[in-house]
Amino acid sequence: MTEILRIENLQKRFGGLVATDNVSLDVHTGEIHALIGPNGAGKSTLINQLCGELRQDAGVIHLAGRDISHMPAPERVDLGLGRTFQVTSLLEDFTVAENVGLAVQARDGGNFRIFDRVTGRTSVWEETGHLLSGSLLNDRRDARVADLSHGEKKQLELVMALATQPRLLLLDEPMAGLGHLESQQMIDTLNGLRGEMSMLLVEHDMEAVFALADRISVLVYGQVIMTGTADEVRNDPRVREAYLGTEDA
Amino acid sequence: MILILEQLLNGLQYGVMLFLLAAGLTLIFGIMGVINLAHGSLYMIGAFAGTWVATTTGSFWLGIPGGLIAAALVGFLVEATVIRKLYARDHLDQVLATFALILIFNQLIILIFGRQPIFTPLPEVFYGSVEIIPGLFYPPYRLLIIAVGLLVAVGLYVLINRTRVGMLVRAGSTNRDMVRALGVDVRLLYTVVFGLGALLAGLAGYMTGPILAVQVGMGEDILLATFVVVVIGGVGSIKGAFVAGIGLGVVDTMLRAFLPTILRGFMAPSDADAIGASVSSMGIFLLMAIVLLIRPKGLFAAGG
Amino acid sequence: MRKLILPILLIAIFALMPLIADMVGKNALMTLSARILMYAMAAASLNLILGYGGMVSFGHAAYFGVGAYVVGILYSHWMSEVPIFGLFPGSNQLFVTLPIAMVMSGLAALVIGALSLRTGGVQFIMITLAFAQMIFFLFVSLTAYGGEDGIIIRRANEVPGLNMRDKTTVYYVILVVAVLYFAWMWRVVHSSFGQVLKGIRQNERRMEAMGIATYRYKLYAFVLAGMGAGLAGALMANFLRFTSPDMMHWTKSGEMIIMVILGGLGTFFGPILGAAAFLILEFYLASWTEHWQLGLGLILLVVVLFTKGGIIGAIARLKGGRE
Amino acid sequence: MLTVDGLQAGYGHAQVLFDVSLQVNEGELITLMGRNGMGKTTTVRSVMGLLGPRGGRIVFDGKDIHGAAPERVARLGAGLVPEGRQVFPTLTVRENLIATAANRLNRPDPWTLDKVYALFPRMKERAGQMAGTLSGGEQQMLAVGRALMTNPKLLILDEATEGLAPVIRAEIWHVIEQLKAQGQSILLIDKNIAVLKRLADRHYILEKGNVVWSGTGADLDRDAERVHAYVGV
Amino acid sequence: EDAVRIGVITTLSGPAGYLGQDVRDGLQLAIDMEGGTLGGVPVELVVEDDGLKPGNGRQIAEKYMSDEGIKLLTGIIFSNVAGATVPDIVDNGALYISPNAGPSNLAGKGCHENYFVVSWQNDALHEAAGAAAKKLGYTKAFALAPNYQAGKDAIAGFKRTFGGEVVGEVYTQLGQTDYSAEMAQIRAADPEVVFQFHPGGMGIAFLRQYQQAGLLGTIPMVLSEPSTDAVVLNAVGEAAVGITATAHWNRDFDNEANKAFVAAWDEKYDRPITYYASQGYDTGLLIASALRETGGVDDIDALREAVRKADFDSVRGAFSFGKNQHPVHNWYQLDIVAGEDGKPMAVTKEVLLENYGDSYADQCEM
Ligand SMILES: Nc1ncnc2c1ncn2[C@@H]1O[C@H](COP(=O)(O)OP(=O)(O)OP(=O)(O)O)[C@@H](O)[C@H]1O
Ligand SMILES: Nc1ncnc2c1ncn2[C@@H]1O[C@H](COP(=O)(O)OP(=O)(O)OP(=O)(O)O)[C@@H](O)[C@H]1O
Ligand SMILES: [Mg+2]
Ligand SMILES: [Mg+2]
Repeated sequence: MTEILRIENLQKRFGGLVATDNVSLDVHTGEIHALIGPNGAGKSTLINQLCGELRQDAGVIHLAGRDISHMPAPERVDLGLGRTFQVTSLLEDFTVAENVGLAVQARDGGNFRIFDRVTGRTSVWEETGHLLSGSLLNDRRDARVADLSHGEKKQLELVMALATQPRLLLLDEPMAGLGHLESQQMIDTLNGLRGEMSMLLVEHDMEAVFALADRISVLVYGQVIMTGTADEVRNDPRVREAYLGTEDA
Repeated sequence: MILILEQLLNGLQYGVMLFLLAAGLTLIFGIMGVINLAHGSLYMIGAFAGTWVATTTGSFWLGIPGGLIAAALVGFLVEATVIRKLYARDHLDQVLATFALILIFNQLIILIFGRQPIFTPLPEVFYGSVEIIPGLFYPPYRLLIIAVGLLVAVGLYVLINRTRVGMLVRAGSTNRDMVRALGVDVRLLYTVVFGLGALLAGLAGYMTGPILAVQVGMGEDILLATFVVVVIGGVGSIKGAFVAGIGLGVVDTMLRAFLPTILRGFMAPSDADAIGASVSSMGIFLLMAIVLLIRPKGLFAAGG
Repeated sequence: MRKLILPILLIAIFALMPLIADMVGKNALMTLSARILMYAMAAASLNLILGYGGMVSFGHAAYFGVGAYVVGILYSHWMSEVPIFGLFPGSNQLFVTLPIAMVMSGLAALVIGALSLRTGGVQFIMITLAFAQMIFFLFVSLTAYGGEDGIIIRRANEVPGLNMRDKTTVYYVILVVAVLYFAWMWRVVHSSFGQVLKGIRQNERRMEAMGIATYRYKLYAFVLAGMGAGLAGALMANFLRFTSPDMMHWTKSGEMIIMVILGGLGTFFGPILGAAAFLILEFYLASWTEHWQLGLGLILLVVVLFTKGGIIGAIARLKGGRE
Repeated sequence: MLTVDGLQAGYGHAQVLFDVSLQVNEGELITLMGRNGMGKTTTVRSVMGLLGPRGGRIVFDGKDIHGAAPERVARLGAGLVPEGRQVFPTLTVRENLIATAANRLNRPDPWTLDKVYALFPRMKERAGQMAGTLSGGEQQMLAVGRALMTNPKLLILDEATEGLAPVIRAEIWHVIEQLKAQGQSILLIDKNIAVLKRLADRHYILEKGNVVWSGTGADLDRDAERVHAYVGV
Repeated sequence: EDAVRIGVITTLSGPAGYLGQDVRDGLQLAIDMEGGTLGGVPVELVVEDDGLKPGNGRQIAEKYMSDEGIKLLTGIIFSNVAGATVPDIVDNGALYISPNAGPSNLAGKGCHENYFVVSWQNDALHEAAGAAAKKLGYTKAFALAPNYQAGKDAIAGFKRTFGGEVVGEVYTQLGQTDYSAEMAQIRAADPEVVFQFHPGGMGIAFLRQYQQAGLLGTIPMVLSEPSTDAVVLNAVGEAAVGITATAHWNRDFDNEANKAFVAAWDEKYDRPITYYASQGYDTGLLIASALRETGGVDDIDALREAVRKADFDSVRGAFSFGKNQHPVHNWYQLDIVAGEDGKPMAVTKEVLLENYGDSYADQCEM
């Protein structure tokens, strides 16, 4: 079995706080790998290091066999790394379609062209239309993103990440803020993408995690305390105590 | 040796003066997050009003409340009529509006006081110079400025970092609505704080009156330098503004005082003078560029 | 089609201006509209980075001034027949000086931009200001080129086949360059690059996450803008037949920002309208009263308080469209 | 305590709320449900005075607060945990908690820093950290703590458990249950319908800016089919 | 009626606004004293503020000449505005008479038959100060000026006539506010005399700080005219007393023209009279003398000839134009003393340079 992502001994400190403490982890090609753990365990910090927004203090990151540890963020995207943000981060003045369109354009290239017409790039807009019609945002194409509700923005996050056609998708709490119905839909969407791309999924919605994940790693205080199947994780006493609790959900 | 010591003291003094000028700006720009180009106008208003009171009453000391009150009142007025409408807008709208205010205030001062620079008296007590250490004489008025500057620094530091007013102002500069939704009347608070910033500008204007020229447009001359101080120190940091003010004062003074001499050690005197002069005339900008290239957020960047 | 109305109208007005000026016997109108064209170009170049790219450069006048000085310096060496650094001959040919002015101001923008773009926000404003002031002081102390007093250019640059001593001819040369420039600008803001630039203004972090190395794009825009300002400055030097450090003083940069905001930030026609409004106000108020700055201040204040998005914003709202 | 009657609201040219009526009585826990973008947050913002209402009536604690300034509504005793946290990023955790703290209604046993720290030990650990650098869940805790520190009469939680770990979520439910037991009125928006059913007195469902359904938990079960159409459960 | 219109382009806004105001008011005073005429020809002033922007000056000139048909212009205060504006005016065939700025690039090779300067050539201001220092017997001087063209010109001009040793030459920053470092340097260098040129607010600050540093009574100072105009003295206060100044005009000049001027000014304006006002007034008298001969401005050649004669009684005494149409006149040494009200005032001491022209006239080919 090949790995799309391999992390070795990753370290990150913020002052006295060790946010990522010697983390080693891998994601298999085609797998949905969930990363769970208490708030502040270091999940987002880990994702930020993977996509290059934060620089690790030590450790190595391999993407599809290439060492990307010191690569700037945009180059990692070119190699097939995509992500969503936990706190939505979108182009607020653009419409939904323009947001997705720009993401498609970014992947498609030709971004330095100053003599073409962006509205004339039919392939870009066709693909944008295609991406949107497969989402719940279809009838909000022309709404300004600033006018979207919170949940709608979260949905747009995913569409934009998909627009860059990643090989490995880093998802930072995609379900948070979604309604019940929309969460179900998102689970279906992600399930449908299984096989097309690999995913590292950070999520607190256990229903979604257990429904989707092939394997689950548990991060506590910056350390991976276990990796296993849904059942193994669900029944691990440490995980129950540190994270799952006995919520009646 | 005495010369170096004296120049150090000069630098310190100049630094404190820079801080005094920048203090109000730190509050309004650094902490409230309002780009107020008309800050220099408030400084000018303080200087003119204070001087007017001082010359009419014949008392330097009465000029202080005169200048402070005038600047603060104008500050309140500006906040209530102009700035308040612009918090929620783009920063650049503030630039345009306060640029307009500069034009208006300059012309109003001309209409009221005429175009001539005016004379701010120095009280007799401050005449002459005192001997601080043997061989080192110093103008006592400058010592007063140092004292006032230090006082303002400490007061501001406490206000901003140790009181709820400070927290609320900082909170309001990032999310006004949320502060209001938690029950605090931000509008009143901001008016008051803006007025305080204006008052500090007026204080600086009046205090430096006997040293500098009190004239129309005096505010624009110091505006750049004070922005530089705030930015080098790290926007939003009182400590930063203070350290940057003093640092800038000392570096600038030392450059002016010794750079040509040092350069003469290894190049032709005329070249040394030319280079020394150009370096020190770009002084504060050069320093700012270097600081920002090394620390893009300034020396003491406030978090976030 | 409707989109073409405004540009055609604008070109027609500017093209007819010499005739109109002549008809009503107000030749100064031609001077005024020439200045509007040149400032509009400078403001539009600033708008590219400020309005579309979100980079608040407070040193834009530096490139304007560098462009002007290129014309002035080339002219003075052409006059004295002393090559620059003993190597390059001077010139008084417009087709030589304009490209060189653009290249030099572009180079200045490249260096300053490369350093400044490492910062952001307020720090960016101040560091661009700092570099521009350094350039200002540099030219102030350039005794060889008149220092503070500047360079007097006795004659506008030559264009083969045209009589550049004739003011109307100079005016039309400026108009043609301006139209070409704005046509080009139109392409830029509607191009793929323009779209990326607008994206960067809104959310740089997101753009990086989409694989866009924003620094390079910002620098590219910064250089393009610097070249545009340099072009405008070079024209200005030809038009005024004079250049001085005053052209790159920080207050000039401030004026350009004011023009952009006044017209409408990040809109294509904003800088043109903003430059026009500012210069026309200045021109007429000043001839009306010596306290014209009071009037100008009040008008600007009213505009910013009661319209959103400058003149363009006000027009849009008058038309009842969505803002 | 809170009566909203025929509320209409919107942003710019777009109307979002058409007819929203609801009531929260003293000591009640009320929920607002609906899919994304149906107007839940808009309702809350209108109540808080953060959005000028266009029609209808809002009465809080016997006073008409239609169009009142947010600080007035808050002073009357409404405490908000807003959607998307909105902590003050440039203040430390501790400063976030105390900056707006108050006990305007003179509650006998007010929330204090210590109590909030006891509820969220994480906050105590992070007391000196700038809130902007907190993890998402930590920010959420902070937003809840901050609202509690204003000791409100009516606590409004807009997706307050978003992004919280299951243990913490459970803890918050526990606290809410306790608050309710103490007579605190609460208006709740959340997607954990199962929990809501257990805790809440009554529910309202919003669909495209209209209240299309309301009733008790038992009603919810009875009307399962319709409810499913609206919220997918 | 058909009054002759004179276009005045001047600086009225900003810190230097008082310069333009005084030039304009001096000129207007000359007209008023002749009952609305100059040389018997009715005249009307058209005044506009250039805001100290060269481009604006140019624009105003254009408007005056082409739209209003004005053939006689004056008023510019600053050299950089003059640089942008004057060439255009003279190329257009109009006459420009400078009441203040006299930049070198227009005095030498750049001279023009339509360009006259009533005030002085810039360098002469400082050459007078050098001459004064020399005359007072000083041999060791310390010179300071801002680091820009005018500042360098000032020190160069001073040195040209001073002849002694300059033990320190310091270039301050344009717009500098604090001079304590320079004060310490001066004290350390211990010169016999200090020369400094800091226009406007910088100069006011320098003088006040010079006093506060305790240098005022210790090391004498010799200044050129712009540093000691009546407005500056007023703003500086007692810190100016004891300074040696140099000038081409002073309020106390004992000639008929000047007495009439001073009396009229004091009656009309409630503010100190400056040498800028005298230059504006002299410009008025010069124009009057020319108009008296030509009766109008229609024949520019005749007008130019008439102006060149400079057939008028200048408030500064003897006045004529040199080869480059810049003044040839006397320079004086003034002492700053405390007046009756304690305020400083300038008292004329003696002639320093007699019938002094400027060093660029020879380069002018006309
Ligand atoms: N600032 C805004 N400007 C314009 N329209 C807005 C704005 N905020 C929300 N809307 C629109 O109003 C509608 C209702 O939004 P609201 O935020 O109230 O929904 P919600 O029910 O809270 O959804 P969610 O569960 O996603 O938070 C949505 O269609 C949204 O697009
Ligand atoms: N810039 C920073 N400076 C200091 N501490 C930081 C910084 N960024 C994150 N932290 C701390 O590092 C820890 C890990 O944060 P991270 O955002 O990775 O958590 P997380 O696992 O994603 O949590 P959540 O599930 O709540 O989103 C937190 O305790 C946070 O407060
Ligand atoms: Mg996280
Ligand atoms: Mg919502």
